[in-house]
Amino acid sequence: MVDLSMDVFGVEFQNPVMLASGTCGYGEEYADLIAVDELGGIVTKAVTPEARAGNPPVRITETPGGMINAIGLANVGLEGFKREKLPWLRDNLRRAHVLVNVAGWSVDDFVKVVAGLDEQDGFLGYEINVSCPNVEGGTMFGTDELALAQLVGALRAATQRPLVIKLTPNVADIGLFAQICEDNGADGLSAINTFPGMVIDVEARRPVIGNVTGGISGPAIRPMGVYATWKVASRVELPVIGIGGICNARDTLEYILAGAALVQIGTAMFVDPYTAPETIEGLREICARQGVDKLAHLVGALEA
Amino acid sequence: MVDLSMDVFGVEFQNPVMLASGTCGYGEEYADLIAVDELGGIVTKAVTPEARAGNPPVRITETPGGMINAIGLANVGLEGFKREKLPWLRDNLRRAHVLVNVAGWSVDDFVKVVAGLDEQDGFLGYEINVSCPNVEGGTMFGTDELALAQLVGALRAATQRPLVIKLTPNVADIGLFAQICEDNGADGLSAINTFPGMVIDVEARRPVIGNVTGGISGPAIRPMGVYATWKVASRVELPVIGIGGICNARDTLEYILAGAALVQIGTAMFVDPYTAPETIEGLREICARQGVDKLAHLVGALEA
Amino acid sequence: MRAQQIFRAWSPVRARQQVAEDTYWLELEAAEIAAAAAPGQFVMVGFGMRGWGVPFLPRPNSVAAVLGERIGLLIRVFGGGSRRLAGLRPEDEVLLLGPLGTRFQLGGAKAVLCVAGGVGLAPFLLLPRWEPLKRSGAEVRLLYGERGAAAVFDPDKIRELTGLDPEIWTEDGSLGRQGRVTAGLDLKGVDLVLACGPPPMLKAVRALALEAGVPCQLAVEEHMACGVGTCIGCAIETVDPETGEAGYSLVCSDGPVFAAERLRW
Amino acid sequence: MRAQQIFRAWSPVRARQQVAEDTYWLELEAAEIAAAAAPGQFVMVGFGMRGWGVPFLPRPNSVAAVLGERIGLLIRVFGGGSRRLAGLRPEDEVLLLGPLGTRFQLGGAKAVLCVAGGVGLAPFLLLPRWEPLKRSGAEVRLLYGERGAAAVFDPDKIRELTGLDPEIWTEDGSLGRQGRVTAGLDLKGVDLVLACGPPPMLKAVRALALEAGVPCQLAVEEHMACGVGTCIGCAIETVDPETGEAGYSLVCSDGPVFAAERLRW
Ligand SMILES: Cc1cc2nc3c(=O)[nH]c(=O)nc-3n(C[C@H](O)[C@H](O)[C@H](O)COP(=O)(O)OP(=O)(O)OC[C@H]3O[C@@H](n4cnc5c(N)ncnc54)[C@H](O)[C@@H]3O)c2cc1C
Ligand SMILES: Cc1cc2nc3c(=O)[nH]c(=O)nc-3n(C[C@H](O)[C@H](O)[C@H](O)COP(=O)(O)OP(=O)(O)OC[C@H]3O[C@@H](n4cnc5c(N)ncnc54)[C@H](O)[C@@H]3O)c2cc1C
Ligand SMILES: Cc1cc2nc3c(=O)[nH]c(=O)nc-3n(C[C@H](O)[C@H](O)[C@H](O)COP(=O)(O)O)c2cc1C
Ligand SMILES: Cc1cc2nc3c(=O)[nH]c(=O)nc-3n(C[C@H](O)[C@H](O)[C@H](O)COP(=O)(O)O)c2cc1C
Ligand code: FES
Ligand code: FES
Repeated sequence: MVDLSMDVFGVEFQNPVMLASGTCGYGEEYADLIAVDELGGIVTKAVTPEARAGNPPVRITETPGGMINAIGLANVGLEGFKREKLPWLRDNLRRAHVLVNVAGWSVDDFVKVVAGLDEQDGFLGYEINVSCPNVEGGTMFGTDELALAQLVGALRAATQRPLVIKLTPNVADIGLFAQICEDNGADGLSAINTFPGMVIDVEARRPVIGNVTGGISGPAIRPMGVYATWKVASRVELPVIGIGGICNARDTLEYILAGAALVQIGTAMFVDPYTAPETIEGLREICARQGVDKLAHLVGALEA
Repeated sequence: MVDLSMDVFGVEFQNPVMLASGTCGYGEEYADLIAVDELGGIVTKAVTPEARAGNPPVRITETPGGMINAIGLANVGLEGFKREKLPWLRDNLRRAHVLVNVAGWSVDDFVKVVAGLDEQDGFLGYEINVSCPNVEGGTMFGTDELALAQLVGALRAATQRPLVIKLTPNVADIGLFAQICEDNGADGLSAINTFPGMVIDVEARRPVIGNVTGGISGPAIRPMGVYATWKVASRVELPVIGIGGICNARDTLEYILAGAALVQIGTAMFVDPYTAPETIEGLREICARQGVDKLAHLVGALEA
Repeated sequence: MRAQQIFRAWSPVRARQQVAEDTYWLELEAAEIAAAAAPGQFVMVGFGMRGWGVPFLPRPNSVAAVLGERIGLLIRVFGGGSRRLAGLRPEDEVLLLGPLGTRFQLGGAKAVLCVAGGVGLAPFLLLPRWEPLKRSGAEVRLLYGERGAAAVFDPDKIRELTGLDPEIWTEDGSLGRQGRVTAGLDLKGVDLVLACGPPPMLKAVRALALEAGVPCQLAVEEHMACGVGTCIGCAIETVDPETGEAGYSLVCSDGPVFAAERLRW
Repeated sequence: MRAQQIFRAWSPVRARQQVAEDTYWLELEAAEIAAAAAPGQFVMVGFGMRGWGVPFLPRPNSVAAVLGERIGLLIRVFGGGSRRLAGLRPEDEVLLLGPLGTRFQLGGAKAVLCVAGGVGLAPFLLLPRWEPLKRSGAEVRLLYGERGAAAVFDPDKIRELTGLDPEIWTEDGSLGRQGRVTAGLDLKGVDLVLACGPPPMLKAVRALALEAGVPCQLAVEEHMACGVGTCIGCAIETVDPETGEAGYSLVCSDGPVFAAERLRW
């Protein structure tokens, strides 16, 4: 029997496979399609202090080997989340761990959400979205060394729960930003968020996306995500959650070998909602075939 | 009859379609497959002061919707280029324009190549590769504001020929780097070079690429390239050469609408060497269908 | 939990046939979806992780028929995704997710006018499976517009599938009556209008129905990724008919069938 | 300009057949390539810009037969690219570029030993098209190794295609002699060794031939993108036999056939 569990943030994840923020709603939306509680965990859609309607359509379209999205952080807001979403998570996820993805436009915004949730049950910790390229100013924390340091420091002061910072790949040296997070008290790093991109309708001569630009995700960005994970894991001691284009167990192993202790699947869930459970099954099979009895032994085991 | 010509760098390009550096050798390699002189132009493989053998294998592998390469700037060097490659370009390309791609690890390296070529015939100008992510230190100029400014200034002093700086997407704000190039005397900008990436062989637990990391190109990066082109063209007055994942006339129009006056096709030439001539043909057809008599009118014509 | 269960299944192609210019009829074996689908609902049709390429994401397509354990799709080629679907052959498999979305609501209507533009015909081909209609015995008329004769799905086949005699309109007059299908919109005696087709057509139908005060439901389209409400990608502007408040609804789960007055058009 | 013209053509699949475990025989109509290809040479097989996905880049494959205006390919499934090629059906088309690369050189050899490992058999199936061999009347022996019987390409078919009686070795002894094909390497009387197969096999053959002082040529593999020398991607370490200087050569244009002593192994 292969042991897929990972000890991260002081708890045990039954396996490393999580669902990425913005691609699984608040968990409930997939509950009648897959056994969500069998996953390593899920990350909620971003929660902002107030509810947000999001961007005008078109919000998504396909790109080569992936997609572009500009949802505009549409979400139910802090109070809506507490009232409508958290109870389901608390009542239904016993083994899968929940990270609440938090977004905002000022240190205050982030602190407000974290402080407003910290006493609640039903989730493990936070994933801080400092890199959403869709909403003006939202990209700032993730590409500004000073702002990032202040944000992480302020959030550290606001919670004892696991605090994971989700890095943007849109910087020259992602290791540096990982270091800043570590130095300021973060507990872990997620890498990566989407790349800024743009698709043009050449007949209409307009951007396809209502918001003009959006974020690119999917297999197209997998080699960039593996690279970022490797860079971050080589630079800091914190656990890394690898994200970007993961479609199956093989892809997951790329991230794990590069140094990720956990991974998140996003876009591939749209291609097939069974991607996550089949990835877990596939990890079992590959480990068995390779004679690996504990998957955790492969974290960072790349020979480079 | 649709007019595809573009007036750029004080000369007329018969059409906007060039072949990207590193993907067409020195032109001659494609000469018995396509009519190279019918293209807008070509950009040579990088030329460095000395000949270089390049990186150990494996140098390339496929990625989702693209490929990764770590050639390591293998090239014949300045003297080899003058002796073995330039004569063919001079004798065979009458209408297609040639940019010599220049790479190096110090301002001196770049200046040496430019100074060593400037008196020669057979090419129009230079494309400066400040962004090759494959060779240690090579990425520096393209992500370091001060170093880039110095480099561009030094090159401007060394030549009167068109001086095009090829930007790396691996920065938080590509517009800023475009601005630096403009301020220091560049004549144009190419956007974009490859994204750093990594592919792991999960059976061998080793990187597939001999150099560990490499650059990602192909359709996978097209939305990022269109975005970068739009950012750069919105920021500076200089002509922009759009690059990244172009496979056909439709893709070319995306870049032109985003602000590119010329484009380069790279990876798609490996998929089909007829890509470039068919793209030119396709531009004629789309323009005819859309009632566009001069393609140049579409440069930057995006309604956003 | 959703009102209706969603099935996910690899589904073999059983038949494929060109039925009009750029238009194909596909039959897929999908017993569970076939048993549950109702008019207005759709499936996401994709290729999973096997041999993806173009399309990468699955594509929404209306369930156009239930034939025993098969569902039928009416596919018109627009871009790369529909081209690949149109080119499928027996032996091939697709990944299906469905049935998805809302259905037409008959209410107490006795005289229903269906207005189809182009492959917006698809959901109406499923009318024989509409339980409330069967029970009510309401009267149904079907208007069907296309650009020209070459694009028209065989009227005999429509009769065979639906038992309805379609009233055909073509813009160039090459078959049926000449003009846009909305020109033929006589709402006298009609107490429910259902429409599916390109947005300009839907807007015209909507305006006429609202003006005449006839209840109207529209099946609309928007770009989709998940099809099940998780990505929040398929938003369309709507108003709350009670509060008048503007906002967004999701075409995949709040729609694709919307009451005309809910759409902010 | 190259010594030999390269053709680029969309090429219809004419036949496809499973010939062994994970191994398929494809016949493609490609008159110009068929007319020009010689043993050792290869084609890039891809899908152009139509319906790309996996594979995105074309894949190198040895020309394994010339049958009138068709070429034959022997394809073993390793990953996504070869899986798609193996799944092609008549009606499908692929984009071919070829013939590419160097060929085996007979020189004045009179007794040629061919050593094939796995689908490294492919170039030897083309031996009947080797003009110098026909003219010289040299004697040819073919050794062919596989892991087990299930993977072996039908010896009768080899006889039919080449007129040669292959000496078969399987690692598990399930067909022919048991062991690695290199165990059967008797170089007595041989004045030229040609080999194609996995690197460990090629290295073993190379070492034996160099030791015995018998001229030896190896057909090697490397990841490719362009196939024609523009991307500099398919580098392999070589030494200049005259100067002893180490460097890189390109498998697609300096190879795939290299003299054993040129490889830095
Ligand atoms: C609920 C619903 C039911 C539908 N039923 C049918 C049907 O029965 N028959 C049929 O032929 N078509 C139907 N469509 C439209 C069909 O989904 C699109 O034609 C198809 O997505 C276009 O994909 P493509 O790759 O061919 O085009 P491309 O233009 O290449 O697609 C590019 C991107 O745009 C999206 N897109 C483009 N046009 C549309 C559109 N009209 N609606 C949604 N997304 C679009 C694609 O999904 C893709 O992400 C339906 C759409 C919806 C939302
Ligand atoms: C000159 C030459 C002739 C060949 N002739 C044949 C033949 O006749 N029959 C046959 O079955 N195979 C042949 N091969 C090997 C064949 O090209 C590979 O099996 C194929 O590229 C693997 O692709 P994939 O997508 O199935 O595997 P994947 O492992 O998924 O491929 C991933 C990437 O690695 C590259 N790659 C993986 N293995 C190889 C390899 N061994 N050689 C080159 N690139 C590789 C692929 O091209 C691709 O870029 C030949 C290779 C070369 C270089
Ligand atoms: C539709 C969509 C919505 C997303 N919303 C969020 C979000 O709210 N917060 C966030 O941090 N990341 C968000 N992301 C980014 C993903 O969590 C993930 O980082 C990215 O998609 C890369 O992973 P993938 O390639 O597996 O999709 C979103 C991605 C998509 C496709
Ligand atoms: C094999 C290969 C070699 C390359 N070599 C160079 C180079 O020498 N100099 C350079 O500036 N860019 C080089 N590039 C980058 C391309 O010129 C181009 O910017 C990039 O590939 C994106 O375009 P594409 O997606 O059309 O390939 C190389 C790209 C590839 C794939
Ligand atoms: S398609 Fe994802 S929410 Fe509707
Ligand atoms: S494959 Fe491009 S140089 Fe050989």
